[in-house]
Amino acid sequence: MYTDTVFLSATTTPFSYFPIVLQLVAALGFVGITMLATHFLGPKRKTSDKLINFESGIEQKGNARQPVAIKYFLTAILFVLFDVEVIFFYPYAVNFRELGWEGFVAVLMFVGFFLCGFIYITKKGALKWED
Amino acid sequence: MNALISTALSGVVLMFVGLFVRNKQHIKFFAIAAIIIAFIANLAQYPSVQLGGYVMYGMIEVTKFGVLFNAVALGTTLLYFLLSGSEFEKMGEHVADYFALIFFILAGISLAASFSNLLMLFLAIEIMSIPQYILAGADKKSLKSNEASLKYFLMGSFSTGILLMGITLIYGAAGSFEIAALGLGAESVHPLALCGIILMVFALAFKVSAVPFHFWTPDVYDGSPTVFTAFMSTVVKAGGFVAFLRMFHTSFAGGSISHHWTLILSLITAGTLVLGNFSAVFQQSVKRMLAYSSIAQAGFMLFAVVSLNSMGSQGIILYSAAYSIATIGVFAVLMKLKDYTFEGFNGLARKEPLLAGAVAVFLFSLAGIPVTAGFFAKYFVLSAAILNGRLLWLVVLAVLCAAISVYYYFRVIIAMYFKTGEPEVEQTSGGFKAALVLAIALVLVLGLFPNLLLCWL
Amino acid sequence: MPVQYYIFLSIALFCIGVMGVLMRRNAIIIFMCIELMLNAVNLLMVSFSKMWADAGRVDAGSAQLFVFFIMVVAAAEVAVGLAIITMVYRNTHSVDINILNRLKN
Amino acid sequence: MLTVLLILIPFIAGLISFGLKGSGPKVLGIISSLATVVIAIGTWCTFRTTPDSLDFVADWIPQLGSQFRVGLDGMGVMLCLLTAVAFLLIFITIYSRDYEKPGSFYGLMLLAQAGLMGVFTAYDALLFYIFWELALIPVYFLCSLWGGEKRIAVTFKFFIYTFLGSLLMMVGIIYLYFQTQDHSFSWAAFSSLPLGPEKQKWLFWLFFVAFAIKMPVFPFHTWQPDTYEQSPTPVTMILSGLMVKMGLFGLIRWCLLLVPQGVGMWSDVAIVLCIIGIIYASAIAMVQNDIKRLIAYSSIAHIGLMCAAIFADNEQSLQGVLIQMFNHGINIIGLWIIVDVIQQRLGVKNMDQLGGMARKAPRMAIFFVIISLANIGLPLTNGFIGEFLMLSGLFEYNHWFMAFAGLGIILSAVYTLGMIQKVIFGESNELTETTTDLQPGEALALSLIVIMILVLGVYPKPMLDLVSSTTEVFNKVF
Amino acid sequence: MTLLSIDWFFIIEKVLLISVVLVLSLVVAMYSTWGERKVAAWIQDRLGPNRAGPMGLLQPLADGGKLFFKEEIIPTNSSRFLFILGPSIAMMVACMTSAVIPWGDTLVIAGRPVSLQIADVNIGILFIFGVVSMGVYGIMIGGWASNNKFSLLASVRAASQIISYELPMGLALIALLMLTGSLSLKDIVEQQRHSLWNVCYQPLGFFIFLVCAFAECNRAPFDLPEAENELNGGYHLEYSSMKLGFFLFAEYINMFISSALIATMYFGGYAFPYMDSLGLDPNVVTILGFVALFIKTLCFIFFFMWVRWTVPRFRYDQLMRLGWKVMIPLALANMLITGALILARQH
Repeated sequence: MYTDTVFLSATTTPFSYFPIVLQLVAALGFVGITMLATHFLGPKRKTSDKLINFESGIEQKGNARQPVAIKYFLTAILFVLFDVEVIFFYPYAVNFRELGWEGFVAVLMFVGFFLCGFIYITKKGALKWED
Repeated sequence: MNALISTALSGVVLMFVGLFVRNKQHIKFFAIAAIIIAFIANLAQYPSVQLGGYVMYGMIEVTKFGVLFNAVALGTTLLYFLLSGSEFEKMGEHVADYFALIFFILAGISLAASFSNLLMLFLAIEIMSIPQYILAGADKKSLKSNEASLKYFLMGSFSTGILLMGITLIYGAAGSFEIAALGLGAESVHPLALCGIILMVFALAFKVSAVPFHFWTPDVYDGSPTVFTAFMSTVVKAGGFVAFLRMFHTSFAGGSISHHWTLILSLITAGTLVLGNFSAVFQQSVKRMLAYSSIAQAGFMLFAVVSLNSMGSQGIILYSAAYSIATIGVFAVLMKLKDYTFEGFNGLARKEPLLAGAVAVFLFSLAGIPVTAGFFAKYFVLSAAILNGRLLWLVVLAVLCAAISVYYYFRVIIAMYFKTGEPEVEQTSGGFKAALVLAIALVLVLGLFPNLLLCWL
Repeated sequence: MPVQYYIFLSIALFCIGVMGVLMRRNAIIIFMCIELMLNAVNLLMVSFSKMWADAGRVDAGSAQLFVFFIMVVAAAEVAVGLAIITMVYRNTHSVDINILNRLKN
Repeated sequence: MLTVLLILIPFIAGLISFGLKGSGPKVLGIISSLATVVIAIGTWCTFRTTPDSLDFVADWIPQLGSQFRVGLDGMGVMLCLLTAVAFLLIFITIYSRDYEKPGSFYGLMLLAQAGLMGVFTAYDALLFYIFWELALIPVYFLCSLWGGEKRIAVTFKFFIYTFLGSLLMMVGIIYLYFQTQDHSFSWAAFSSLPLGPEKQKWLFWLFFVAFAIKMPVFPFHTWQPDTYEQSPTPVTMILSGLMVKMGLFGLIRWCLLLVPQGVGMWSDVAIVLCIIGIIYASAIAMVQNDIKRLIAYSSIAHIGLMCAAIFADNEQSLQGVLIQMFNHGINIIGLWIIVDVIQQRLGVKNMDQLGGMARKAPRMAIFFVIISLANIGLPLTNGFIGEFLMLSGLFEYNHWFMAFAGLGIILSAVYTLGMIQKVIFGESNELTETTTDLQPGEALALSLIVIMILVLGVYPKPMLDLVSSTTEVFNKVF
Repeated sequence: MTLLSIDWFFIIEKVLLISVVLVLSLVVAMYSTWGERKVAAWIQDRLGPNRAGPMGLLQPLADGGKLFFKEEIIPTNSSRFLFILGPSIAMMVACMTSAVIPWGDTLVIAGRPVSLQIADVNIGILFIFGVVSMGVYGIMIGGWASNNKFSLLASVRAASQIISYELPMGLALIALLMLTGSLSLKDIVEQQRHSLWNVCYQPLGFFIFLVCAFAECNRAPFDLPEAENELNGGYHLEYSSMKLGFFLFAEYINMFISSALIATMYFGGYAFPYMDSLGLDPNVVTILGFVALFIKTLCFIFFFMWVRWTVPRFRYDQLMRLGWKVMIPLALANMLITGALILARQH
């Protein structure tokens, strides 16, 4: 029994994630039941006016799913790039005491490149929202 | 190593040059200066690696071969800048960015020439590929360019996925990423490793556009802005071959393992030769013809890989130089013309004798006629295959294909010299002409004295 | 769990990705399938890393390092790819690769 | 050093010629070819006394074991002499003509000469290959730029044929290179290779196809009549008089000595091919009306005989071939000069439209008859001795082969005489009435040819002495 | 009790803990709405809810009940499946983040140690990070599915905002990670138990994290996605009944979890001064620790509300500029300085 318990609660095995699975099941159950409940509990008096989109009271014009400003895409793309660069800091941060100053200098170089990219996109106006 | 650092830094610098230099005609000079510096920096490393490779963290091993290949790549890129640098300015506002991307590609190439770890191989291939996707789509308004870019991107990343799967399977079998320490040459080959090697053959064949993984090439090369096609189909392709060669000659050469992939690769080579040449024959546009001819030339370069001996590495250096210089030159002249069909060249010799002469020399070189660099390039790769001993059938096939290649290369020569017409040619500057003469001189000098290049190896 | 499970799962995911690339016509879906392939590789890489670590290889962590690099490169590809797809969409109002055959003729 | 000069003089003159205009190239051509003839005669003299001093070696690509190694044996001296003389004759003949862009025309001609000289002197396989190709390209341009209506397609075919052949030869050269002990391209290293019969069996074909295309031997001949017909006549003279000899020379120097067993194994097949070619070409020549095509086919027939004689594998036939190489070169150039004269004057090539020219152009008629008879190989002309030696050699090898080859000689007499009959004798017509006799340049060239024909026909000893050194080499091999 | 080689006590214990935590977060969220209105009223010198129960304490229950019984409207133009999926994801994500937070030290019940943490995984912070970034899908899908221009714009804004502030947040955490050397939240707390709280070493990091937490929760002054005066109510404009409730609840749960997280990472979590020198029974200390954490969390929740009613909303360009051009460089600098100082002290 003891070995099993250790096995189940050790932080390095996949089984330490088991409670998370439990929680996921619980959360799923909660969300599902609530969704069903609200579906069955509420009244259903549908009219066509009620079911159209609300656009400040005036009639809806065209489809809402039009291309949005390219800025948003750009933000998304930049996020992907910079976020991944940030990910690189994590393994470094875990080991940085062992790596010492040498590693620090390497990371400074990395940050330098990071900043180069950052300054570049700034200068290119990728982050300029005030038009 | 120097080449890698200097090109990567140059790329960053160029990016910023674009931000601070207003006149876009000046950017080219920065690029040329940067590439000259990179060239010199690369050569400066030669004495230190003359006796043995310089290993860095088990990731990179700079060897004489790597330095020499970098010199070739940087040198041909310099020539490319000199010849076509001004074409960049027609591509819109982001001239400096395009130069920067080219430098990043060069960084990838120099990595490809000196990786000693599968991780670096992967990075090299990707650093080479990703900027190309952008360059292919540089002409944002043109649907053809868009399509080229999208197609290249999808196909390129697909092959990356396959390459990665190959690497992973090899890792699963060998437990290491160091190409010198994979130790797969034992008597029996692990099935995972076998699958991995085959996937890698496929993926790299994809990158160097070998049949049957070539289908993206003509469309992409045709659709991309011509100035970038010139670069993508030459220097970058050579970089792919170097990666291919280094990988397979270091890791998969020994013992029984080479039997498994050389057969596949020799079939690929045969297919590439035959299909590339036959398709090129039927093209009406010179640009598209060059696209197919680049497939055909890839077939020859594959000889260097498949024949597994030191002639191969000499051959790949010479072939890269000869092929890149000649193709860059032809493209440079092509860009000065309005009409990219064969008829567009009609009567060029009468109107612009220098341009026509240059194109003729370059095409001779591509066809492998003696006294041009292309002859010795072909000579070396064929020698490599003959030395191998088991590939004589392939050699004979290659010879037949080389004869076919004369057909479509000479169509241009015939159009220029033997037909009459009024080609529309842009005014060319004195600098362009000087660069063209330089290129001709290089082709001829390498054609007479290939050892000027190879004595460094 | 034995490493075979991971191998089979990864290969299955990878094959789904490959099939998707070959059969689907929507550029974004193809792109997603490619990402699926990359992630299958990541999974396999990590499980091999574990396998070799269990077998006593001290440098087995390098495979996890590799995964980091794959993610980075995948991110770079995403950035470029999304930009390209957006560009194509703006010009053609479609991301179906079937209409992209202008170059064929 | 003399040997190098043989290549360098035309090469440099050719390069200079590209920059000249007006009559400059013509003069340069004459001067250069005269100088070359003098040098060639000089090499002959040197060869009689100190043959070794003709060798010249310089480092070229040390890593490959390839050197700039040139030298001359008897055959080489003879062919260089032929080349030098032929070019002089050609330049004299066309001195009165005006070609478009003369600078380029003469430049390319001289470059072709340099290439030919290189081929005949190279003692390094790689060098040989390079000169082999180098001789081809100027000729290609000459044909395509100054040729007839269908020139582009025809010369293109010619180029691709020969290029393919030479690539195969390159494969063979590379293969042999790797067999040598010290990885060298030198002829000495190649010829001393101990190759097994198995290897020789297929190596033979790599070389033979290249040479057979150049000669041309049936069935590789299809490019030839078209090309001869479409090319400008000076180029046709080079093609038929000299470039054909490249094939024969290559066969002797670079095939016979390198893969003797291969030659032995395939000699029957090769001779059969040659004889088919002889009969076939002669038959077509008999029904030809086009005078240029007739001579082209007659050339195929003659070359076929020479090629067959090479394979006959004995000293006699080889001696015949060597002599005949020179004589055929002289004769065929003479014939082409005559044809060129007719074409220049009358603008037709069809023999049906000709006739009775003896009356209007008696000097030309005389020359034509003499040269034609020499071409048939009548005794007392230079053609006789060579053909006799070749046929007797063939007879020694196989009676039947000799019989069929002899049939070729007879047929050649038939169509050549028929040609003379149709062109020179018979009734003159409106067209031939307008003809004029030879101009001084043409007359000079033709009389030089006729002198050589007669002298060599009566006193062939100098030539036989010259080539004896080569045949001695073969005695050692077989 | 071991059956089929599974420790069933362990599972029961965990299930209980999960239930408690989930209920607790829901209750806290519910009463946060009440609290918020009370705080608003207090700051604006009003009364706030006071009808349902004493001091309006039953108000949240009434609101919840109302949401349950409201009519469920799904616009005809919308994508039905995605429309339901959006709020579900938002809620799911909100419920999942609490899994790795150590709510207290270990209790010993009947000789068996029971940890007050649902799962002590060694990558706790990364787990939270990963789960939180899923939250953006809920908003994005909800806004897209509505097929309403305002919703779409709001959701795109929300997505941009959230991902933009994830970067400095991640960087701020890296500095913390350098300090602690572990990604496990339990370890982080245990370290603070015996020394100063992390906020003393990481004041700038704490500040950055706090700002980012505001932005991540779409709380004022970063509540652009639901800026009612320009966007009619934001990404949940088309929602009604409990689906709307989910979006609202998720926001409050997120606020609760962020507060708990800030308390855990920078303010000692369940550790409180002199906890080991009081000489009390370990179980009592654990319970006191839990109370301490809860108080700290409530303080931060109050802080959230205080800010909301004090600081005016940013304009969108200001928000993005703050995120990219101020926060990211600041966070980078913080990280480098932290690293340098630690290394300097080490030698």
